Amino acid sequence: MQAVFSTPKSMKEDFKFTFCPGCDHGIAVRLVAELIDELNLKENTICSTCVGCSVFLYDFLNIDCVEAPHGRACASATGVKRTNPEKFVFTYQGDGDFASIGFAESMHTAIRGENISAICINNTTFGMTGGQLGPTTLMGQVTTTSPFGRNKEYYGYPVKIAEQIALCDGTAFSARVALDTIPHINQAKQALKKAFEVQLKGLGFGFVEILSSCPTNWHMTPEEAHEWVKNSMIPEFPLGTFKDLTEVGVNK
Amino acid sequence: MQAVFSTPKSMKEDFKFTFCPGCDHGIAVRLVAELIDELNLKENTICSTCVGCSVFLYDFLNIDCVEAPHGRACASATGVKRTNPEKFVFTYQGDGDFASIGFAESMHTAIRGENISAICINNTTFGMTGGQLGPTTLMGQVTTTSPFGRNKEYYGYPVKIAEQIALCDGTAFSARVALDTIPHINQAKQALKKAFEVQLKGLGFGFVEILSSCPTNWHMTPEEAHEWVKNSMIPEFPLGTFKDLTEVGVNK
Amino acid sequence: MSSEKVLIKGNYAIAQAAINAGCQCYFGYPITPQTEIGEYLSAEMPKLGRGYVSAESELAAINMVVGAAATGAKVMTSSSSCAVALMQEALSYACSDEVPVVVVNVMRAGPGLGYVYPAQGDYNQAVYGGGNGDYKIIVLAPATVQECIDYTYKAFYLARKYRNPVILLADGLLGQMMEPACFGENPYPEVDVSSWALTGAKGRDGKAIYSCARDEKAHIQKIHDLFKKFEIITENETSYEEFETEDAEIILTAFGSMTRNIKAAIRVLREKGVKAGGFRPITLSPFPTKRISELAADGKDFVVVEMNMGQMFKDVKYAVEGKSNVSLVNRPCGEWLSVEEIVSSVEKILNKKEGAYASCI
Amino acid sequence: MSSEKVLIKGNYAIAQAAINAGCQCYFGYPITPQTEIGEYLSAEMPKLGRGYVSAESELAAINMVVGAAATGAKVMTSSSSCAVALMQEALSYACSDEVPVVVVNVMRAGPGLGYVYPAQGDYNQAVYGGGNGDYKIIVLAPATVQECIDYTYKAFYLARKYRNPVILLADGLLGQMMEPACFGENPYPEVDVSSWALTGAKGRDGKAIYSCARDEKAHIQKIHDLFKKFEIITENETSYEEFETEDAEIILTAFGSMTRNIKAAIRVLREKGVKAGGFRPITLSPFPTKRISELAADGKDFVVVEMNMGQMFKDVKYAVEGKSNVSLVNRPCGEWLSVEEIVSSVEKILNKKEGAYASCI
Amino acid sequence: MGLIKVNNSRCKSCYICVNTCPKGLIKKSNKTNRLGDYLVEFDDKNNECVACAMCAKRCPDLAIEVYK
Amino acid sequence: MGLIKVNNSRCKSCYICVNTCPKGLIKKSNKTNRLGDYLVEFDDKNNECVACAMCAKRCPDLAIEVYK
Amino acid sequence: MEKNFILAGFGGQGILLAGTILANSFMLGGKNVTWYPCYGAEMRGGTVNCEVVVSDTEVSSVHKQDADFALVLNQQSFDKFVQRVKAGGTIIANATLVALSKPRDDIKYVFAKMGDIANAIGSSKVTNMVSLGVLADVCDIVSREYLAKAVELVLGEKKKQFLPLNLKALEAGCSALV
Amino acid sequence: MEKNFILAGFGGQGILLAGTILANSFMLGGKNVTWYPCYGAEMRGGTVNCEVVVSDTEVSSVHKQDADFALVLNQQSFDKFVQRVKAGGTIIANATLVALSKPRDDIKYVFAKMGDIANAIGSSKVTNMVSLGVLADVCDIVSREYLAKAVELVLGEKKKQFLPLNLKALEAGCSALV
Ligand SMILES: Cc1ncc(C[n+]2csc(CCOP(=O)(O)OP(=O)(O)O)c2C)c(N)n1
Ligand SMILES: Cc1ncc(C[n+]2csc(CCOP(=O)(O)OP(=O)(O)O)c2C)c(N)n1
Ligand code: SF4
Ligand code: SF4
Ligand code: SF4
Ligand code: SF4
Repeated sequence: MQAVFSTPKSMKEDFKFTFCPGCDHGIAVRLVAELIDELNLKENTICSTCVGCSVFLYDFLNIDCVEAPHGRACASATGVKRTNPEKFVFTYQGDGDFASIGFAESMHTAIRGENISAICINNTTFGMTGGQLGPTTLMGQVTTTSPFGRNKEYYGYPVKIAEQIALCDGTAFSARVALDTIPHINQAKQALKKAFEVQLKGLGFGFVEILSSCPTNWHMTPEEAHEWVKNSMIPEFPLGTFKDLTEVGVNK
Repeated sequence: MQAVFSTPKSMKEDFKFTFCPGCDHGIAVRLVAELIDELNLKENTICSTCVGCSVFLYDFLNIDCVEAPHGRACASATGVKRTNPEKFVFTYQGDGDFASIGFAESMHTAIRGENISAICINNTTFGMTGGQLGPTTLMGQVTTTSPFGRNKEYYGYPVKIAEQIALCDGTAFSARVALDTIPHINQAKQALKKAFEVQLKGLGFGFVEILSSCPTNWHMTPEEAHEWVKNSMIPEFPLGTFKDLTEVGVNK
Repeated sequence: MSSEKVLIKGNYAIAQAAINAGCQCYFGYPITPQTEIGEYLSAEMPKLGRGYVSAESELAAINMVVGAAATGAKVMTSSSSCAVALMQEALSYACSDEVPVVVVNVMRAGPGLGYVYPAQGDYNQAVYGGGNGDYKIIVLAPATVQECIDYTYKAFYLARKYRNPVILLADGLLGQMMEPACFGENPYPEVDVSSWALTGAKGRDGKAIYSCARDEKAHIQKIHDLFKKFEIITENETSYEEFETEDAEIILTAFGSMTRNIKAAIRVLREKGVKAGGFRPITLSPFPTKRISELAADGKDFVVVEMNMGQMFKDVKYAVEGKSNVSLVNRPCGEWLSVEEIVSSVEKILNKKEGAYASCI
Repeated sequence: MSSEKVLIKGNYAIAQAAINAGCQCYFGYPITPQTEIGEYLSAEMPKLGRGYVSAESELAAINMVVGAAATGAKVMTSSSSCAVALMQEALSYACSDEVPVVVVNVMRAGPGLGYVYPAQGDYNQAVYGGGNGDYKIIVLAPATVQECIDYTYKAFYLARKYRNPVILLADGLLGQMMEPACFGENPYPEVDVSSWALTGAKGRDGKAIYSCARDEKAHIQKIHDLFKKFEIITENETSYEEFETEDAEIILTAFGSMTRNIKAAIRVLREKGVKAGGFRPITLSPFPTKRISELAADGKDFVVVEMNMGQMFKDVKYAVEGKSNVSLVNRPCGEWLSVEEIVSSVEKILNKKEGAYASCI
Repeated sequence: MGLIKVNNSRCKSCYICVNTCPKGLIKKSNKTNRLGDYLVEFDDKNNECVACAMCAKRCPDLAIEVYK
Repeated sequence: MGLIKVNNSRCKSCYICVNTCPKGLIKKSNKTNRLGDYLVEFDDKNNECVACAMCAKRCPDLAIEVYK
Repeated sequence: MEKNFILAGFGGQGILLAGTILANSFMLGGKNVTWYPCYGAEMRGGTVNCEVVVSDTEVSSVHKQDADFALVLNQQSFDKFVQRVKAGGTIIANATLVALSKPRDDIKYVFAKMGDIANAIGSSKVTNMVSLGVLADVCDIVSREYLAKAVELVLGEKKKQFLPLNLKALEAGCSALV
Repeated sequence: MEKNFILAGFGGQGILLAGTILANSFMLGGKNVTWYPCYGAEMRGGTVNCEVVVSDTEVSSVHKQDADFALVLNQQSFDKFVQRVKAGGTIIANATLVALSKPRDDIKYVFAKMGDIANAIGSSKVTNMVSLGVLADVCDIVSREYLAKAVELVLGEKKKQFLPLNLKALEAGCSALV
């Protein structure tokens, strides 16, 4: 018999995810590992990791990684890429990391058209610190710091990350995907592939926002969490590609 | 005879602009002062000032001001407004301040729909430090840190501030105006008025990006500088209102 | 309820004390081990019609706090270690602006990310700053949950009384533990801020709060004035606790929640016939240099016990000026030094009389 | 050209020396009085096919530098005072990451904005950090434009040799002045970084650079290792300059470009019959504590001359341990203390023999 | 025709696979993992598994290998 | 019918007003300001000024007052 | 007098709550007491434990290297904390999930089928309350009365409906060893 | 020997350049020298000045409270720096823009119509070069030859076409007082 599905080669042999049971982070990491395998990037990759539930990414992926302080992964990756233009460089960040504390760094990396790929896991909350309100928390959503639900008076509105990034002239690719169903997982992989390819082609910043579940902090079973992604998140954060210059290249 | 044009009352009596000859900052400050007069805000206003050529704003306007560190005026203003919701609170910033070092603070103030008004003077450069490349420097533009002109390889692209701010759900008004001609100056004042009014009505974040000349660092006469605003800046940074919820209010 | 004892976590104690002290608005960003402060306040402040802001970062939070404080509002932020590092620029501004800012640092480990290992590694960060130029912050270090309450009240008061930032330097142990404590009433009077607070230029000219005088001479004067103010603070507010120092030959010194461990160690040492005493700075800044110097002049040796690489040790040694021996018993982070470890280290030091050198466990 | 003298600004000297040292990429954000470093490099680096990045902030710049340094690249950033405060978190990470980061701080005044008044107020900021936890940075303080060149070379070398961040602490005077200087050749050998640098996991497993060991014990060990490394640095690299200390009764001490003023003051004092000598720490961290202690043990008094409120003064006094008198002659910022002011202050001190107290001019 | 192997040291008992398998071939077992949660087991007596790998694609912990 | 007054202590000699006045009534004078630049003067012998205030609206230094 | 208690189990067994109630009972008895939680080196999953220290004077350290009493509700906790009981100390284990074994000679062992007792009362969720009852029975300084008051205090108005069940469980624990 | 020179004028008069050339001339003469610019308290407009200190040993301070020589090209600079010349020092003023006055008795005054001379040569832009010539004439330690070499060095290849005019201006300055 032949394996039709097995662990990507670029995962560490003895990796043990520190994610909670049923957390979509694991799927996102797998997709990244599969693409590193498929595009044959393992020996040529440097990743800037973040602080959040995926802080130990370097224990999962068998690639070189440098840890950035919370929010600074895009800045760190810029440093890596500018001194190693031939390397494949990417970040893997939470939405708090990417779009709250690190929003200036993230946006400016896109504005500069930095030739890197960035992945942002949008789970509407700060997972690692125990489920506080984050930049993507939905209106009305209860978190440990919005115990009466997100309201505009106290907290304002969720940020549309993929759209904001698409608006930057240095962005070559920006999309929003989800992991709640197998078709969505397949689409997510395609989007990640494009975000990787624009870098490999030297076209500019490649970005994917991944709608992702956090069963622990949403206080849901994994299946309920996927339902919630479908019914609550996707309507607010529409899936799709907001910019794709794969063919034409960055516009100037 | 009757005065048909005189110094706004909310200017300090003995103010002396520290701006260079012919610099549009002076016009922008005057429009702000006129509106403070017209809307009768002088006694109820607190401004968060910035670090840049307008750092001494508190010496020009006869209102209460708190100086924010470079880039943090929107954060400072948030602090002021949240503890003084009945006050009229605004920021007056350079584009370096607002959109480079302070971009996270600026964007998140918009995202939170903070009930303040923010003004950003876009002169395509860091004026105060002597004309370096900034977030809005045009492609090809020569500055002291882009001596061969802005190119995408080293510097990436200019940022579209008013559009990015308009995309934030907490923004009630976002416009881009210029000061190169009298009609544009009049439009600028109208836009500023709207940005102030959305605050007074409690509708959310009001924002105006003002295309402004920097004859000193552009190495131009004031008239040449205005020509350059017209011929080089406006085509890249189109004038207009990108969001106006004056009537309907913020969308949620 | 206020005079009753309740079993409460240090973090919640700080949060509720801030409310009792009249905190009008909290600005913060989550970080373990102090996230509960923000969580508590996000639930309680709206009920009181007060403010709570989920800032996008600590950098934003501290600048919000400075802006709000400039209007005379009672406000605070709280954070931990690596994230407090992001506040250094604004804290330098705030000192120069003379605005009453309250910052709570519930320390975790360092350097870098530091996870949540307990530690006391931010002594230098709090006491020596890290912002630019010459400025001084008032630093209060509570040792018990009760003191978390007491010094939160005090932090708000001192900040306003002296128009100077105050850091409440707690640690993860203190933030996470529960202990019976009593809120009582905030014992401090209101401070009149009307002379300087920004309120809108009603019936007067506009005024401004800024960090830097526009003329060199005036700026120099400003710095001298700030330092003179801090001399007054040093005079009036330097605070420490002494136990059994009178006949002591060796004085155990600690700050924060390590204080309880040295107290117990002193009891054990006394039982063993060692004339041990204790000295515990409550204000780390202003530091009780003078009192330590006096004790040293009496020939008493010091053992500094802390969860870092000897940060307060240096200030004790500075104060002692060679008049007696100063030793260090420390661990950089993790498991708090136990009473037994402290006792046996002190015994080793007594046997060797080595003095003035670190004996890192 | 390299062995010829040229009249050059301190800022340009630093920039060109960085190029000569092999700096592969510069990351920075403008701030007076050091903007010329970035301006110079923006013109020169592209010609050499090297990198120049206009970072969006100093916070971004330092994190770019840390990322790049993790790949073994020679990189630097430069900034000034209030903006260096924004780098504290990343510097704490960089120390723990053990990556070779070079940061140039051309000081202006503080606290807060500080405009561009010349000052030396960032001694504490550089030496005591302000990031979290226990870590130590190597700090080099040049006194002349020639030394700007020499110590830029050295900064790149030491950073890589010890995998430790290095701060070149210059001041606005030094950055803005021109003086004849000679670039020579970068005298330091290349350091092999291949054992740790991230280069892509080619033919090996992936490796990671991060700040915090995942297990408490390992993290404690890591901190001890870092401090052991710094002991070796202290042993090998502590550097200072002494002039006429042998027979001196009073030793003027200064760092950075104040050194030239004390040198001249010593000449004047000697002419007046005062046995004055000079001591000038070149490495502010590691600080030449041992040598100062020796000199103090010889009964020599110290006068610390600096443009701040007595920041290095405290470290000198710490080193002296009460063995002799330590006085302070200072101004917090602005006009550099003149030779005449220094001479007359020293004379006053000699007359009063007051010792150990600040005599702020 | 198909076959899956569950890696018990990776499985975190989220049961997504149980709900995903279109043929219902994955079930809670009565073995527990180190947290005391019940592991899953592949139960395909009738050789219904077509190796569609849907279970594996949705398993967040890379605990399932699929063979054909 | 119109009249302007130039505040010499505010004027920075940018000459925008000179170029703006549709009737050409503002000219460089030969008085200098404290930087040694030539100030402007209002020269309206034929009472052409209609107080359109265009000069004032474009003056970046609030140096012009307009009367009617 | 200073005694410390480690309470341990897996997430969901209500360990932190049990510790809180124990600490409150000491406070109600007029003692000095501290409660300190540990989440272990791993952030997610794994065992949870907390430490309660009671003292006549101010508590000396809130987190000690060894314990006078260990109350363990699952096997992993037993394996870990049996090593950290002081010589002469006591480990009290939930025999429903912990296998009967005595790896050391210098400590006392108490095994009680707390889970079974809880199930019998109505819910395995109150295993923690049963365990506190057992502790009160075994340990002189833990008072049944103050424990009961502490349960009431901690549950408060909001969770008043759970009070009877919890008190019943506590009671059952107190007499489990008879 | 240590002497310092303040050069001052308004922006655009080429003060910093003149100072640079003076400093280079000292360097070429084998002296220790420093050059330090001051932009005054105000950031924009106003006077510009720089200070050149020449010394046999290392320069003691690059920015001193008083000066041995002040070279001032406009009235404001005269008014300001006449006060900062050491007793016994010399102020050299551009009489084209500076009114002849001698507010102090303890210093020497040199007035020369440098602007007029420069205009006569072809451009008021070389007033600064004329002034350096005057300085060389007045001050022993400033060497005409090294100044000329310094002009060449500073203008470099790129601005070689301006060399003749500048040298001519320098020359004219040297003989202006005759
Ligand atoms: C400067 C700083 N601030 C705050 C923290 C605490 N912290 C760690 S992770 C995190 C947020 C994590 O949320 P997100 O980035 O959305 O990632 P997730 O955990 O949800 O995957 C925070 C606030 C920190 N480590 N450093
Ligand atoms: C943290 C910090 N970084 C850098 C600076 C230096 N700085 C002062 S103003 C400025 C930029 C000014 O440009 P902009 O905001 O566009 O305003 P403008 O001067 O053009 O009006 C900079 C970089 C500073 N003061 N503080
Ligand atoms: S906290 Fe949420 S995002 Fe983090 S690992 Fe758990 S489920 Fe995933
Ligand atoms: S530098 Fe530019 S923006 Fe600044 S005052 Fe001068 S002209 Fe205006
Ligand atoms: S989906 Fe994976 S982790 Fe979840 S129960 Fe199935 S095998 Fe286990
Ligand atoms: S526009 Fe104003 S500043 Fe400019 S020349 Fe005219 S009056 Fe003077």
